[in-house]
Amino acid sequence: MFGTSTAFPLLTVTAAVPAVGAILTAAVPAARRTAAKWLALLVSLATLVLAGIVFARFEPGGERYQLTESYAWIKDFGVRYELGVDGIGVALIALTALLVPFVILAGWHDADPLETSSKRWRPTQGFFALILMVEAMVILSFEATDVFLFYILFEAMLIPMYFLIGGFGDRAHAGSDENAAAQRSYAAVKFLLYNLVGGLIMLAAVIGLYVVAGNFSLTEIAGARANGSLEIATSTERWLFLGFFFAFAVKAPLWPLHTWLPNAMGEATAPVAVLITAVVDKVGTFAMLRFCLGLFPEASKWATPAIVVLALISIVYGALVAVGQRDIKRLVAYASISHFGFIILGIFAMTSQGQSGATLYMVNHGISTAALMLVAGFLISRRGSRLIADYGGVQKVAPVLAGTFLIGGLATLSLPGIAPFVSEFLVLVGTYARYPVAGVIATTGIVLAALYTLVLYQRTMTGPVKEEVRKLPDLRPRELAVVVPLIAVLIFLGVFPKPLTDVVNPAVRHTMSDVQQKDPQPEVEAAK
Amino acid sequence: MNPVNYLYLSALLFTIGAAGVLIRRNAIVVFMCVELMLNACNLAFVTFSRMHGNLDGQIVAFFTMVVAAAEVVVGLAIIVSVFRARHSASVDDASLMKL
Amino acid sequence: MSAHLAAYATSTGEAVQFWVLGTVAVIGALCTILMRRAVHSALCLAGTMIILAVFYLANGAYFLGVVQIVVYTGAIMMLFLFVVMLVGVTAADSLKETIKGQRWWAVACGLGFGILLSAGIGNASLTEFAGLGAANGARGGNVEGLAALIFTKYVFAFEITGALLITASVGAMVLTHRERTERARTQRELAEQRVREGKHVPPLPAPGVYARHNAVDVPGLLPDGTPAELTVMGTLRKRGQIRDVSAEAMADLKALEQRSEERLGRDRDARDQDAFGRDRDEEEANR
Amino acid sequence: MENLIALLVGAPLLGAAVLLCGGRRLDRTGHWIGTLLAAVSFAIGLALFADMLGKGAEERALYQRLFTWIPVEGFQADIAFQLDQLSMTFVLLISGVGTLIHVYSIGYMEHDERRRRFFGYLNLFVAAMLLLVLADNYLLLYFGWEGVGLASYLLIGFWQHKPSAATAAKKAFLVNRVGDIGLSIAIMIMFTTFGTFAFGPVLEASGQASQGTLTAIGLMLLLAACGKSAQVPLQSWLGDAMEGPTPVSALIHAATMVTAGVYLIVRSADIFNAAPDAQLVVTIVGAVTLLFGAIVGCAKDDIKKALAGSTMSQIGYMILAAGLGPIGYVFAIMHLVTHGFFKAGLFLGAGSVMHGMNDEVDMRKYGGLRTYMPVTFVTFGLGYLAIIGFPGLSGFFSKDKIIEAAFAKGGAEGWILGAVTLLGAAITAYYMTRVMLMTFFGEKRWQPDADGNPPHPHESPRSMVIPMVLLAVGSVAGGAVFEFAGFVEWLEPVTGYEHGHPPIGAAAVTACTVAVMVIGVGLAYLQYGRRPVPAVAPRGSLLTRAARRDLLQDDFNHAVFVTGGTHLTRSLVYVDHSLVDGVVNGTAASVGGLSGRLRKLQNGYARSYAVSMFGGTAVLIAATLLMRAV
Repeated sequence: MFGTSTAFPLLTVTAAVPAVGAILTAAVPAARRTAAKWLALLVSLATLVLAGIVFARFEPGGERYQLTESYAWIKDFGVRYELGVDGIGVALIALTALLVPFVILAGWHDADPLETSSKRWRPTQGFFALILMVEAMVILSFEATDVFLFYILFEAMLIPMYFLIGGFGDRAHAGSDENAAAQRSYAAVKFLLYNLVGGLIMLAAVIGLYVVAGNFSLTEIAGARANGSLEIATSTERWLFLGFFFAFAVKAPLWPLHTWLPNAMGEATAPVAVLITAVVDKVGTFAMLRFCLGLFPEASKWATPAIVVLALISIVYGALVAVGQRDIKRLVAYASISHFGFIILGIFAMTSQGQSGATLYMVNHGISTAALMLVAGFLISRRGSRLIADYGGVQKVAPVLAGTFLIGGLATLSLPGIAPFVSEFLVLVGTYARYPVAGVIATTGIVLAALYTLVLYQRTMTGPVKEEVRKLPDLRPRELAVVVPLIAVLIFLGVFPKPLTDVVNPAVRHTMSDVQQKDPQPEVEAAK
Repeated sequence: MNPVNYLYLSALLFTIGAAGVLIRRNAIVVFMCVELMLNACNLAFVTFSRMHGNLDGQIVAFFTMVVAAAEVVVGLAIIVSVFRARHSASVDDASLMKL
Repeated sequence: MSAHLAAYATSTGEAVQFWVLGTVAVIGALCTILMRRAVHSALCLAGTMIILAVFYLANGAYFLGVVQIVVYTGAIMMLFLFVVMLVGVTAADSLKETIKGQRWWAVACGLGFGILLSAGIGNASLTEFAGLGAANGARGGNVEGLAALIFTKYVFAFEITGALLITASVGAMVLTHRERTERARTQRELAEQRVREGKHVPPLPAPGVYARHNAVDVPGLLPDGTPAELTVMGTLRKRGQIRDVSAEAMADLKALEQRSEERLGRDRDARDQDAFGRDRDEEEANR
Repeated sequence: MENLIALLVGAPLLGAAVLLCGGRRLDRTGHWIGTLLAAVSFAIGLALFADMLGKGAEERALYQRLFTWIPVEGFQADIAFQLDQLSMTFVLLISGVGTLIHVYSIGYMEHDERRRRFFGYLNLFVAAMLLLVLADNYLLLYFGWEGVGLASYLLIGFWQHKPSAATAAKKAFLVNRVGDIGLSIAIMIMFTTFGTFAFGPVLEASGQASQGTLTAIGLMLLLAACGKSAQVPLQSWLGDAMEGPTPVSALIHAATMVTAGVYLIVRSADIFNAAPDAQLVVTIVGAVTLLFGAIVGCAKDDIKKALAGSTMSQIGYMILAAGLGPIGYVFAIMHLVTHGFFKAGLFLGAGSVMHGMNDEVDMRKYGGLRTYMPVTFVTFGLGYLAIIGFPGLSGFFSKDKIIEAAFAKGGAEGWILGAVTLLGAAITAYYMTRVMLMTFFGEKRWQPDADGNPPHPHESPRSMVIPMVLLAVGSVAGGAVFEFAGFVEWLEPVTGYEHGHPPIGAAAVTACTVAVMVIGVGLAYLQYGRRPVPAVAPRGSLLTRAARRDLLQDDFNHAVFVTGGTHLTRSLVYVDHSLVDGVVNGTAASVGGLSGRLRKLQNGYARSYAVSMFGGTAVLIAATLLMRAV
């Protein structure tokens, strides 16, 4: 099915544009800092346009993987450069391409060299080049249908992320500069090690898969497994599944593999934190859907109970720990952990509601976290502190900032009418349909979410105005340009998610058939 | 008498040489021990050539000698220049591989 | 002993010879690694090599036997002796082990290695025993036989070894040759300098004149009985080859062992070491 | 005609969007826009009402389907509206009272620089509330449900600079969320049971589902209702919610939002009818809350909190009625509407009093105000008579019917419930009289406010007075109108109705009602009318002190949930840092130490390396020999 390639390699181009843009941006001379910024912004916008074309060219009714490309890469090992998108991939590519321009815009001044630094130093170029590089790799990993190719990207995107976290820390740091640098490098190394360990185990599994399957093509292996021409021993399948799942569970932090995320998000600048949690981590959950379920349906079903439990722990635990945080960004990080719990729960509930919900959740969580985190970043950059206790009464001096922050928070607690509600409710319903107890436990998450969000809002925005915040300016036009579109998208998707669901539903149907699962039927057939 | 004894002798000499290399600090003596080991090997070669009744073993021994000669020449020259540089011909002294 | 005999069988004579000379060879080897002074080691090694030469002959490798004597004992060992003279007795000759546990490890490994090697030889099935008669006889003699092989089968290897030898000798020259940076000062200039500096205006005292010896490496003694370094020629002094007043040598030794101690961080032993060195120093002085 | 339904929601929603996004340039005109759009919504409501009256009872329900909200495999949620008589009633109540309160707020919030935003929030609330009552499926209802929760959060915390207000807002939202768990779980059960959650199919099919399932759904819906309607055990937020501006208290926390729970139960009538156990729990909750609120209302000196207690108790009546099944649904709604009138009126009156008394809320610092603000006095008085069920006024009809229905439940339950409702009526009369006397009668106990300037009470501006008057009219006439215009027949097609026969006869019940009312008034008069009211609250009996503290409910919550939760989160943060993270860091540290020790072997001596080489060779030989041997 992969012999033919489309005339125009749209997917490759979509990924290549940011990659080339990254190189160009990096090449901009030191003096022309602003030029580099604009170049990066334009490139990301061009990528957005391309992603839009992909979204438009994708026919929901059509074949499972579309816009496919396939070229031989390493013949001896049957490694192919094989691209193709299903609905889930399309949605996530759209998400990535949508967020990166805002990330760049929000990080406009984050990488300006300090006065003390030398003239030859060019952090700005590097910063934006790295962001674009991450975008390219993430998009390509959403497109790759060759396990080996995916693995390469899965690992490669750690490198730019490592430099983004370790090299461009949050300037609003409690401790001294040395202290900040130390914590930053700690966070970066922690991020790298965690993900490398996961990747290593995945590599073993990839090789194992090659040994048993003889090639790396997702579609061929899945097809062969479906029509029974490829039998994998149960124990082997389970080991391979665990190998893959471990890596993905680290990337999309699942309790107890989550502790790298708070450090990384706390130390990185807000835009980079958004990049981590909203874009890069999605690769993990995406891969669970596409590879774990697609390649090892039996093992997935076998592991489901354990994973559901872990996901539930993530949901409740993450939310509770978030309540206890003193640092705004760490709070958002733990909230994300809780949300990833929901995503994983939805994936492994193995109902079409749950999986559609999980996919929507990936997109919505990306946008809502971006909104909340970026506004928080603006706030932090004004006051120069990440501690919640240092704020108070901001709503009085900067009402627009406070309002947008509140909307971001309401999105995080998944209020109806804002996108995350749709996905969260779908996940809950889908889970309840198969595991009622798990569904009920997960529902408590909505109260905890309200708790940490409102506590955060109350402590920072309301109450008497603190002396330090009395002078804070309200959102500037650039920042409005970042926040308003995100909020608009959130509300639109909250009321009319159809464009997204249309794309996602067929893919979910395919996944459900992969794992040979049927939705549980209602006990009473009500008149529709 | 079984000529295998020659082999045992060569093994013994070889071991002694090796032990010397490990024990002595003076580069020259170390070098001598190396020569001793080479000679032990030569003895083995010669014995084997006698056992198998062909001369190739002796040829190898011959080449060994030549190479040993070359090696000694260069090695001693190195020792001399090292000594000139550090006023000592101690192996420990000359080798600080540690950081 | 006769070549014919060696060619095909091992006579009792050879047995006797083996046992006697073999013992001597082993003793020589042991002495080589145990003698404190390099010169003695070299001599013991030479002895061992001569014995090996005899064994070659006994094994019917006449050419190699001769070559062994000529090249090894004649050339290589002499080269060693020259270098020993050049470098001289250095502190390195102390048999004191400085690396912790090195000696024990060495002995252990040596024993294990030897035993294993012997075991290997033992269980190797070395039953057939052709003898060299045919091989040597084929071209009418051992030398002819070797020649035939060298210049036909191994000719390339031979040529390459030649190249290797050339390179080695050139390399040796390059390594040892020292470029003279400044012009050697004439005797006149030296004299003028002495006068200018105002010390040792008269010529240096001769060695050992007022002492019991008159060898060049024995310093003359000052009235108070302390040795006068000045009386020994500079080269020897530099080498530390002042025989019984080997203060410099001891100093070197201490310095060296001090360095080693620091590297191993075992200062306490180092202190004992100093003490040891010092009192041996005194013995020699008294003797 | 049905295409107008969307406009009902759309108009105030538009207003909210315009006002909140409009920015400062709308500060001048904002409140007019808001009021206008609320009025538009009311006008459309009236139009639809007229149209509906024109039709026969059966085809009165209107449906409008806008678009599919969440289309997912097997899960279809539509943005679709259903306007039947029940919804119609609410639409008129919400948009009508809402509009009045918009008008009132124009005057009340005159001096607040964030008035535009206030009206934006009010519009948002009206829109969400209308969405709640117009939704044709539970998920959309949930949308509105959370929407009103948000609006109430924003409005309670409108004066965010006051920490108390911010805290109260947060508390309200959180407690409501606890209730929302119930609603969402109920929806999940419906989905897994019926495969849908649209009103029509679910309610039709509800008969076929198993008893347990229906009871579960019912209890979950009840939990939701408890959260939103401040019923025990989730009532604790309502008192604090009085931190919000008084119009908010009147609209949201008296007239409309807090009655959403009643709407939910009545809307799900079929489910409850099929689940008697759930119904029983509903009545119990209602009865408990009824007394709880009444007792709290007796002890509060803060006029708004006293009214809040009363609200709680009145909603208890409604819930109880709703729990009685077909004999009670109609009267629950009826009481809901009349209560909407008079309680809103009472709150507006209270607001007007506070307006005149520099925002003083302590009734012990009022007194003798009837001469200073006559209109407020009259309207408040009418509201007061209505709520205590003075014969002829609206409260009388609705409450009396509920008491009858309670008795009509039959059996021991009937007697108990009836007694409770009667007792509640007595207490209601008592505490409302207390409020009346302490506020408008007796000698002046005024005190200067914090800035030291003494209050000089005056009648409020016209924009505030008119709504009060209109509401007073409603609270006077409402009951009678419903009684004689056939409210029962109006709602019957939706909720179903069967006449309940109290064992002691309707007339007797009515007599008892009036009697207990008189007793309550009398007691209050003896206590507060005859003797002067102390300006400082006396220590009071144990019950009084408990009641002042909401019967220790908050203390319980604080002790259990707040303190416990704080400790839980603290310990979890610790665990996360030292245990989960500690394991990882520990591993890293141990690896580092091991490598450090191995590093010692590299001492830099060629000879020691040679030893290891030699040993290695020996080992190799040994290995080969072994292989040979094997």
